[in-house]
Amino acid sequence: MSVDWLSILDAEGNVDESLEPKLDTETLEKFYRTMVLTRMYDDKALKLQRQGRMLTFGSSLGQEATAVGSAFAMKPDDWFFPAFREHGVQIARGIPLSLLYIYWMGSEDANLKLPPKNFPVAIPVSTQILHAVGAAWAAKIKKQNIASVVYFGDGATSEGDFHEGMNFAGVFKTPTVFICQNNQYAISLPREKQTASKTLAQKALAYGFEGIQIDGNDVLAVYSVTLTALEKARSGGGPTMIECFTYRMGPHTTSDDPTKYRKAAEVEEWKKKDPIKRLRIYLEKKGMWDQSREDAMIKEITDEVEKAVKEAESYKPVVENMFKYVYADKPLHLKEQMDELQGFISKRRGNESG
Amino acid sequence: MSVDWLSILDAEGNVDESLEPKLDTETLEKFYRTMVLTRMYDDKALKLQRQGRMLTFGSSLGQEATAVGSAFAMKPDDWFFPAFREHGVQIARGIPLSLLYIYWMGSEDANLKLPPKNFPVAIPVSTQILHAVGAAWAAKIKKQNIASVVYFGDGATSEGDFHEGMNFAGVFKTPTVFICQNNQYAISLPREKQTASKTLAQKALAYGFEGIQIDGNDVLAVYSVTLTALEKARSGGGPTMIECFTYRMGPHTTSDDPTKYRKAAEVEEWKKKDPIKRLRIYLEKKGMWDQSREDAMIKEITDEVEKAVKEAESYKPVVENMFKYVYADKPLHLKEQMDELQGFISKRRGNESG
Amino acid sequence: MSLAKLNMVQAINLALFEEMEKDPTVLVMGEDVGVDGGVFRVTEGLLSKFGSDRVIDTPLAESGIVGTAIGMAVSGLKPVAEIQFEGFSYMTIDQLAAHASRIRYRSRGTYHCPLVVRAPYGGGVKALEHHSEAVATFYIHIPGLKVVIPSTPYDAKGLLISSIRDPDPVMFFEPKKLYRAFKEEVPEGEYTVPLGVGKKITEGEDLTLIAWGAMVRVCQEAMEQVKDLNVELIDLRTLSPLDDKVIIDSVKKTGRVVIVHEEPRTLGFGAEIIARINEKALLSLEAPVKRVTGFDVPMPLPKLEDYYLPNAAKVADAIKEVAAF
Amino acid sequence: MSLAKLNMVQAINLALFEEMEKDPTVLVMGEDVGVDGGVFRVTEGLLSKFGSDRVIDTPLAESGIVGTAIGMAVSGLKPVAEIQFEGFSYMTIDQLAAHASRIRYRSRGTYHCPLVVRAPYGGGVKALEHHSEAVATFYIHIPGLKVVIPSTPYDAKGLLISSIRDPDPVMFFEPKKLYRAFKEEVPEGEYTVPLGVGKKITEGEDLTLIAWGAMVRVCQEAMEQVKDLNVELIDLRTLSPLDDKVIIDSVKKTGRVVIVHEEPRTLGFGAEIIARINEKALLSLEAPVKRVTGFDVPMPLPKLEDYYLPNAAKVADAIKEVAAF
Ligand SMILES: Cc1ncc(C[n+]2csc(CCOP(=O)(O)OP(=O)(O)O)c2C)c(N)n1
Ligand SMILES: Cc1ncc(C[n+]2csc(CCOP(=O)(O)OP(=O)(O)O)c2C)c(N)n1
Ligand SMILES: [Mg+2]
Ligand SMILES: [Mg+2]
Repeated sequence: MSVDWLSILDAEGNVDESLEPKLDTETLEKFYRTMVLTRMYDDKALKLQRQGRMLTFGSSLGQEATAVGSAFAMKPDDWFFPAFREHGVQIARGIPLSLLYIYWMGSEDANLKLPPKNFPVAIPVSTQILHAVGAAWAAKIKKQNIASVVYFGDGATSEGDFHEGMNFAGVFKTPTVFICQNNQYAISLPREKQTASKTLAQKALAYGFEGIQIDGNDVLAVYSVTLTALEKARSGGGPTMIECFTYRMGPHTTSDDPTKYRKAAEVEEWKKKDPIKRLRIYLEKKGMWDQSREDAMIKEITDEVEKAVKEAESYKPVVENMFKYVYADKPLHLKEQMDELQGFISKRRGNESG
Repeated sequence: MSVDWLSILDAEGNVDESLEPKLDTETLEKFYRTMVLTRMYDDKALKLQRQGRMLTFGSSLGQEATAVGSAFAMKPDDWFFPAFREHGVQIARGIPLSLLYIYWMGSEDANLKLPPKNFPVAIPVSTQILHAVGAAWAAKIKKQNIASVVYFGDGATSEGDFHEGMNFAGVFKTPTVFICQNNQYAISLPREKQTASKTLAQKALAYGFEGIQIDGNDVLAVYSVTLTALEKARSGGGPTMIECFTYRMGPHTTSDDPTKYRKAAEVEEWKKKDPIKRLRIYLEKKGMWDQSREDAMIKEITDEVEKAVKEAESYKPVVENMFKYVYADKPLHLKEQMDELQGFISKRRGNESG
Repeated sequence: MSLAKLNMVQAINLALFEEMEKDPTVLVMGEDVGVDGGVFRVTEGLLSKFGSDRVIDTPLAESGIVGTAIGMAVSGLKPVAEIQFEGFSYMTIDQLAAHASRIRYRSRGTYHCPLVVRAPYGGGVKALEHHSEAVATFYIHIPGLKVVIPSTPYDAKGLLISSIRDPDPVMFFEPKKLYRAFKEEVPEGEYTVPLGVGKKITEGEDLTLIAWGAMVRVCQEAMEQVKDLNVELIDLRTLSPLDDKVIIDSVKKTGRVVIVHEEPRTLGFGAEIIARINEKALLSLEAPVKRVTGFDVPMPLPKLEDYYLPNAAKVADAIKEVAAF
Repeated sequence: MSLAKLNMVQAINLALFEEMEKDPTVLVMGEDVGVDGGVFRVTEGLLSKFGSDRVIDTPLAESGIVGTAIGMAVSGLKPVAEIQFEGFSYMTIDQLAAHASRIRYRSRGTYHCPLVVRAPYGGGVKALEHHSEAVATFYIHIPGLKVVIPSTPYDAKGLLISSIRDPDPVMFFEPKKLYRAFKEEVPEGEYTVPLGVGKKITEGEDLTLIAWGAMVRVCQEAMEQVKDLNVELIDLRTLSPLDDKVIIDSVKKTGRVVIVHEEPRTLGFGAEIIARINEKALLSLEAPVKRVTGFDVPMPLPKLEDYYLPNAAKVADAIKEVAAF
């Protein structure tokens, strides 16, 4: 029993040619652009949060390769089950930025227009793993040729639902790809205190399927391994767990102060391994990228982000939706309670205008 | 990463002398007697159940070596956390037979006199694992030189609490010995459908500690391995998981019909591996046992069991205990409810006599 | 449509059978539901008819069963998940409260969760610990779930069919005490009993007696002991969402109410019924509403369970007391 | 005994600090409670003072935290386990309902379980999903647990000390809305506020207003808007076991009641209070008891939470309505 390690593109932008996936310019540029867009989306969210225009927000700074590499390995018809830090996947999967902002500004109405096969954010850690296994299982039962991809952190591997989900996937050989974003921390708890297991990938052995550990800051490795795992899944080969070894460069969320539990030097070390920087060097070496294209792209993305924020901030949540989406049909007591609230609101309005 | 397999005394009573534990006659006879007592206790319980004198009962027929071998490796001061099939452990640990029968006749009052360091039966599968880890952890924190032993089945390894308990034990290096009685079935579900993991013991690797698979019908192997694991635990070496490979010879419980899900031939195969028979051969070969001693012992145990049943059946549960042991002090509403019940009872009594 | 005398186990089995035959997206999953046919034989015969993709023996993991069933439900299947005993349903509360009940809400209708969770519940069968509890409160209090409890074979079949067809998650608790207690005529083939509608079992002017599940039978026995009173017996059948109307109309007529349930008294469903009566018919009350319930203690092992559970004598006493108030 | 102006976070921190200093068996465990000092800073400073054997950063596993704490508690330690947010307490219900609450009962007093589970709860702080729920019902309905909710820094300290010393398991829910809302004088050193005893905050003859936790402040604001009425405000402080007496005595005097809670209405604790009033003081009621509560919908995300939560205006309306009945 053992687990492998894979990396293709190192921190200096050097590539292992024997493993290099054959991707055309357009695709590589799309990887790069989406990673930068994710970072700028994130950055804007942090600023909005500091100005009180958003909820608590968990940035994915430093984890863009894991998100984008895996997302582009999926097909639109594959299921996607996020935790709460999968902004890059959501963006790559085509969920409009404005909807992401509406959600993090505090409204479920963001999901009114969720594109198919994308599940909403799951806040309780690891609970979404079971849904992903169930969706994959359903696909298998229905003989659909699709897979299901679920994301979770290093911390999530300690929860019972992780275990139960992995075990069901192993027993029923569901077409599920488990992507563990091992960003080295669960809030303040370092990975070594989360479990005494040497790697997280080896946990898959307890469920009778393959686990692999890869450089999560290497978008080419993430893409290649996810692609292989998805093909295996779709062709009846069962599940795979991919441990993406990466780092959360920012605080856990905007409420967190990471200086309490980790050293600046550690963060500096990881800065050198930045996933975006190494992809840019790779593109430049291939003659696909230069500063002027970079400048043009940054300007374009800046506008895109600003436009999305404006759209999001102009959205007015609908009070009735609080009652409308509890059941398919509103039962009597909810009708009464909605009337009660509307009575209160219109009375107040009357008071205010009167 | 790998897991070992251990057996010392084979099905024909042959011993691997290089591994044979040095046990004196008295100890070996105690092993043997306790295994037979367990079987006769069990057998009586099944008869009582068929006569409507007991609740649903899960016999441990065929698993006596696992129970007794491990129990005698423990010290009285070690913690013991059972599931519900650990009759042999309970007997070896000195819990009076009569109390065991009182419990399975349907009264918690059995536990009024539970000897120390023995926990009551846990019905919800795998939940007791966490308690065992907590008790071991407490011992470690209090710098007590004791360990904690927890029993569970193959089915229990699928539950979230198994995972969380194993993980805590690994992280905090708690002095816990996990004894998995792999009796090949969880009610009707065969072991291979419970998990795709090749062995159960290898699940320990996911938590960073040692797992070992042993012949669970070999009382010498069970004893030796448990002893080693306990010494390791007490001396700061952390937890061990022991998978005892055994077989549930009877139905799951008295409500179960195993012919629905397993073949008679399979049961016959396992009959040949009977743990009591092989120990008897071993004792006979050593000149420690013969038919006349056997007859005397059976007679003695028969009396012991009958006496315990008589005692148990004469026990009258105390209605007030239903209210007395909810909290240390009875709150007002429970006083009121107890009065309500007592009012009802005495009114009925009045009606009946009047 | 042919009729057969069936007990509740058979009626539920028939409902599953017929719905699975009619709708290929319906499937059954849980511990021992396949090869073994379920520990109460409720799913017997389904595996050989529908195969192991639709009658699934799962590993031993309740959160896993419900959580994966949620994933199936959002992908267009209609899983009927069995939790082997009510006392192991606690392990499913997180998946139900955090997910099943909120998927429609959180996703604003993009997804919904047509899941049924079946579990036997309740006492009176001399079972082990955690095999006799009544646990409805936990699920009634979770917005977005429905909670259904049948009291007869006929209703069991009709309510289960409605539950399977319901687009939202339904907890379907089966009174194991009544599994084989009696038979009644149950039509073969399609019929439904609607969710959210209580049933008046008897009409009466003197007192309203409210129960569900196994306690309906207990109430019927009690009524034998107070024949001089005209008791209106209501079987709620669906606890969530509650059919206030059948209760309120009755209370307005009788002014006197006894509620019977197995659950512990504090925050048992009786409390909510009293609150609704208070809100909608307080002025009609001629006596305090009386609760005959399990006590606020853990469900005891069988030697004391008869003391714990409501029985006909206790209910009759309560009826007399309230009537005489 | 010196006094300091403390907010609720500081008062709870002080209670933990003092109890840990006094009693070496008390320990704190949970996610991020050690190095980080807790996501709300409630356990700040404890690790450096008491070391990592007594201030334990656990892996991310709620059932694991409570389950291992149970094992510690039965071995003579007094764990204070933190669940980071109320919305993740669902994962602990099985260990609480099946074990913590039953160990004394099942073992007939051979073992008991002096465990405290602390969790922040409730809305009004614009938090993420599952970070704003009020979940008391689940725990009140479990016999063998106690449920405590403070509304002031002074009570928080005194109630937490009583909870830690209590030989039985206590759920200690902290209204996060009030964590830093105000300061009051909190004595250093030993004092306790007893469990199971509610507190009359104001005396009044016109109407009884019942609340706990964050809703106490809302009620106080509401009373500013109905100054012409003499409202008797009761802070229950312990929800289980309930101090009926303070309620019943008050109702017998006022005859009119408003109950305010964040929980969804159906089977929120208001239902049980109404049931108790019905049982013990029905004839004193001059109007239906009114519930001002969260609606029977999942707690919405922040943009709508102000619509969901009871507020002073809603409570004032209810008071006027009941007073005028
Ligand atoms: C069940 C549950 N417990 C606790 C929390 C609070 N919480 C939010 S994120 C987090 C840490 C998650 O760590 P990890 O799984 O490594 O993901 P990361 O945040 O590093 O992406 C915790 C404890 C939660 N959301 N859900
Ligand atoms: C949480 C839980 N789920 C379901 C059950 C019902 N049940 C009792 S024993 C059992 C099978 C247990 O299998 P295993 O762990 O292998 O132990 P064994 O019975 O074989 O000794 C089941 C499903 C239970 N007691 N607890
Ligand atoms: Mg992490
Ligand atoms: Mg087994």
